[in-house]
Amino acid sequence: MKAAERIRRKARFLSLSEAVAEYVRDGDVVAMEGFTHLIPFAAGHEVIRQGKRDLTLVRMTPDLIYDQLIGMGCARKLIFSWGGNPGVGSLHRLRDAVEHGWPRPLDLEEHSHAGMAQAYAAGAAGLPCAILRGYLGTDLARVNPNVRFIDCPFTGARLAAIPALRPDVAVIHAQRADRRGHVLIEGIVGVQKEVVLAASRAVVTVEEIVDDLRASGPNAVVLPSWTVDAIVEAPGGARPSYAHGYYGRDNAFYAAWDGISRDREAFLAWMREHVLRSGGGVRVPGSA
Amino acid sequence: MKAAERIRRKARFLSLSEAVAEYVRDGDVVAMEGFTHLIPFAAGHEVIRQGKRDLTLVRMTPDLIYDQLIGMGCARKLIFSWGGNPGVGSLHRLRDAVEHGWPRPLDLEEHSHAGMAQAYAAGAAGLPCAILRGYLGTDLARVNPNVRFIDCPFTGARLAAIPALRPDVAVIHAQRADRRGHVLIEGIVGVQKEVVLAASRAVVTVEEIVDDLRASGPNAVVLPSWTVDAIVEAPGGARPSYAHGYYGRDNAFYAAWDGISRDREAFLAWMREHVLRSGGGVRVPGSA
Amino acid sequence: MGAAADCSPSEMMIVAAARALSNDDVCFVGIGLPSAACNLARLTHAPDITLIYESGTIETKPHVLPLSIGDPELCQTALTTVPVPELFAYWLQGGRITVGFLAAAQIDRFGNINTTVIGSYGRPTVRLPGAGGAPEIASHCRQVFVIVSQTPRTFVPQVDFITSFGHGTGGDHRQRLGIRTAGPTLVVTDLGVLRPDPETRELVVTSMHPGVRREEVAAQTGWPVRFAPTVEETPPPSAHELAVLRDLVARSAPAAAPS
Amino acid sequence: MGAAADCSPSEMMIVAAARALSNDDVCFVGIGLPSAACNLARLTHAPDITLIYESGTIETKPHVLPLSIGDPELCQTALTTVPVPELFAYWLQGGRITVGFLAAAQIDRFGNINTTVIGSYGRPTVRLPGAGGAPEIASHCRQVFVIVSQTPRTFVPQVDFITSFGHGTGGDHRQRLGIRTAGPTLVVTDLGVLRPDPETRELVVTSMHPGVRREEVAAQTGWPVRFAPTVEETPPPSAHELAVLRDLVARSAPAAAPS
Repeated sequence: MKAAERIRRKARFLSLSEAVAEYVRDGDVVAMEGFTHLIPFAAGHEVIRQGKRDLTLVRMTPDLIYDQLIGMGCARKLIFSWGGNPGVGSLHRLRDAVEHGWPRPLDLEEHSHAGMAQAYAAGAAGLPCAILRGYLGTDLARVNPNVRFIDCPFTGARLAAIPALRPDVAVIHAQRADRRGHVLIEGIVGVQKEVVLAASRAVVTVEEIVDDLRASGPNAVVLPSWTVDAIVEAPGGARPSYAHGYYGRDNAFYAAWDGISRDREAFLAWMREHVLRSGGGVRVPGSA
Repeated sequence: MKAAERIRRKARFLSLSEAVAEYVRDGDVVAMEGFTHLIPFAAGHEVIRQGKRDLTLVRMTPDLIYDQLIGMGCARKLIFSWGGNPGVGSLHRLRDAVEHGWPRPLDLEEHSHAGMAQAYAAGAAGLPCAILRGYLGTDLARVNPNVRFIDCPFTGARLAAIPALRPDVAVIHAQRADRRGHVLIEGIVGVQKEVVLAASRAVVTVEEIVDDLRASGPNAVVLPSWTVDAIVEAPGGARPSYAHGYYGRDNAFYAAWDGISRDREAFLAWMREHVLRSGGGVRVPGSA
Repeated sequence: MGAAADCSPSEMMIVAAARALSNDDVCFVGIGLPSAACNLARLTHAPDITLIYESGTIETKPHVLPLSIGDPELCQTALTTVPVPELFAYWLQGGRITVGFLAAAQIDRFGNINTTVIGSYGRPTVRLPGAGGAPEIASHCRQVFVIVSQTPRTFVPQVDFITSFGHGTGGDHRQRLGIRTAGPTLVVTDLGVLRPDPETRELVVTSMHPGVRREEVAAQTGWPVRFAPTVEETPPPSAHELAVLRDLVARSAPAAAPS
Repeated sequence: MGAAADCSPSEMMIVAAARALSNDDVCFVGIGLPSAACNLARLTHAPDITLIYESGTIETKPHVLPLSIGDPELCQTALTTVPVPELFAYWLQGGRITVGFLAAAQIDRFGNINTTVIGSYGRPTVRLPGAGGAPEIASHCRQVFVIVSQTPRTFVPQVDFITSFGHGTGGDHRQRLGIRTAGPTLVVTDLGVLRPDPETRELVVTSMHPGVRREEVAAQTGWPVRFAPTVEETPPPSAHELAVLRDLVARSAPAAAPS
């Protein structure tokens, strides 16, 4: 991860394909965030269609979108803290990559939610590391060299330290942006503000671009235009996750994904049908 | 500062005199916060009327309320980061205590805003210390033994460390509470959430107690009932500072305070007239 | 409230777990069985219990069981929703939670929990979802309750991977690591209830559900499990408890309902 | 826009400071003279400049000059208002600010600023307000502008107390401390403009306001001040600049208006 150049011009309004082509690059450390809510599926699918490769994917909860990216061979490494299908079970493409190296081996860097959330916050805060009271007694600290321990200079208490997360590019989905490029996020806001402020580049897809942001109150979660590189209007861009105030979570699809994703061929067929169709010239795993 | 017992029962609804009598004790480390906005003047005046003594006062911006507490001899120490009359000039009672020890000497522990804000956040987060990139090259680090430096275990970068702030009691003013004791704060929210969560005890005065909190949106700043010990209905309790949505800041009084507070006798006369009158049996400095 | 006619072992487990919660608890809720137990408690004897999910939803009162940790229902019915870094820093690490309620893929005789891998970390036979909020839930909540079906696969002498530290190798291991909280004080299964021995911290059977025999419990435990001097019989679910639980499950999304 | 008839030295100072700001700047605004200069820039040549005050108000557009750093006007006209710890962590320390605009009680030949004490720290002759946000504004903003009236009392060879680190003892002192930002690059006074020498980082007079003589500048500086090879004359305020500034001051609370 390069050190972020933190001061940006005002956001540009681009199409999804333009934004992904320009700001998501092979080999990048990419963080597509959204804690159950506002998961940027549309943007993730465009990354797959454009056949991005060798990505280091960062996300607290990989969810279906990273299962799909991993299954399509876009990723070489995953930095995460919980890799399941929430309430349903496993992410089968993630498991297949880890257990059998299909379609390619996947390196893992594994944290707890607390550690990863503070690592994003440290990235946003321009700190080289985060400290927390955590990881004590766990094997996570044993297998992850990026979990170290320091002593409090006042009390001597043992504190875990994690390197700040500074992705090359952050991708999030938000409710709306105004025409000046200011972005509003509300509901479960997760780590979206942190990841955008921590990253070198930031792409935000939104449900709609409006004249009036309609922020709820003076303390609403707003990302100013000058913290974002590209804004893309992508209605429904968080489906099958959800957008508070716009549409609900498609829990039935999350349950159905368990069946779709268990089998490699069934998975590839689904991806061809529902993701690749609209784009062309994509390398499909095993088709080489 | 004692380690905070962080888990509380639901808040009690008390009168101002009851709340101050029960929760603010001689010798306490007391933090009355509110960053220009929502400064708890009514509660501070009750602390003066009850003649609390030997307090360690903690506040980023002491403002007029601490000038009054210091001038009335309630404090033995001040932990702060900016001690002026905003936009007007000096806090003359603070200066008189520091420069001439009147009415009693005042120890100072002095930080930057950044350091103090992170120290409150560390207190709220149950960390023994806060880290920041700060204080480099300043004499603050030379005169304050509570500013130390550590090295990042990953990059070797030099980071300032400050002990977490864990006051014995936090006192804040908020817009309103509902009848279950949940508290809403909006506008300039400062460090109010942090100080309440960092302190062992918390007293909140509010403009009004209502059936419906009328929180603006899902991410409004709300302190649940079980994070607060006492709630006091004190309309206008932030005057001459202000309450967003209720009344404005009395800038003319802030300007007038410069004249009132320059002279010891004029100050005492004003305090007798406007603060002590309603209460009795208070030790007035120099009257012993 | 008379005893219910018949109930499934899973229902008995959820009811027994719900009963362990009180009205004053501030509970950090894991998804699945813990969520079912916590909401059952809220809908029966603990109407004012405070439920917090790791998505940042504080004092939430979902009408249906959420499928995920961040379903819309959780935010829409919450007192407030905070950013995830704040939730873990101010609310969990800050020490404001009385009970952390966890599930487990593996749990060992000292209450250590594994949700990371079966087999070796480098070449796992089964890759599990991983830690999520559990490691810090286990160390920062005043006490931890675990709800998990009891089989030799889940109740192992020693977990393959310590995702969440329980009592380590027993005794005062937590204190020796500087952890000030009580850790796992209650494990509720479909067969009964286990609690740590006050001295050794080994999980000991303190209660068995109606109709469950010691041989059964022993056979379903991966170590020679000990029984408390007096093992109680768990009172069966009342008709009311069972009715409320079945309503809750029925109105929840099928995928969200505990099997 | 013709030159204005006559203006006060203070007005000239504010106008000259305002001109140094651009439309693309994200500016961390100190109260008093910096606030007047930043808002004048916003109301003249830099309508889209982003102004941030340490009270957490981001992209604020006050109609009147605030008396305090947290006047209601600042929050009411802001894009959003964030908690103070977030402001200092994510927005200032996070490196998102192009210009930090500060005032000073004392400034020395290397741009170090004192707002803490006159005299010794232990027994000060004058106790000043202290640091506020200045130390980290001085180290985290891409560059720092200072606006201060020039007298021998304010322009001293060495400050009594380094509240905010400028160029230390000169040269590469900032880099040696691991500070990556430029520090004070511009000091605007009621007499002229000073900038650090590219090598030594000593403040050097690069411009004088109309009618100001070198002897005057030298007399008002507490060290033998150097002048750049070519010292320009500051263009006088335009009629428009002066009109906007006087309107702004007139409609602001008297106490908030710079004298």
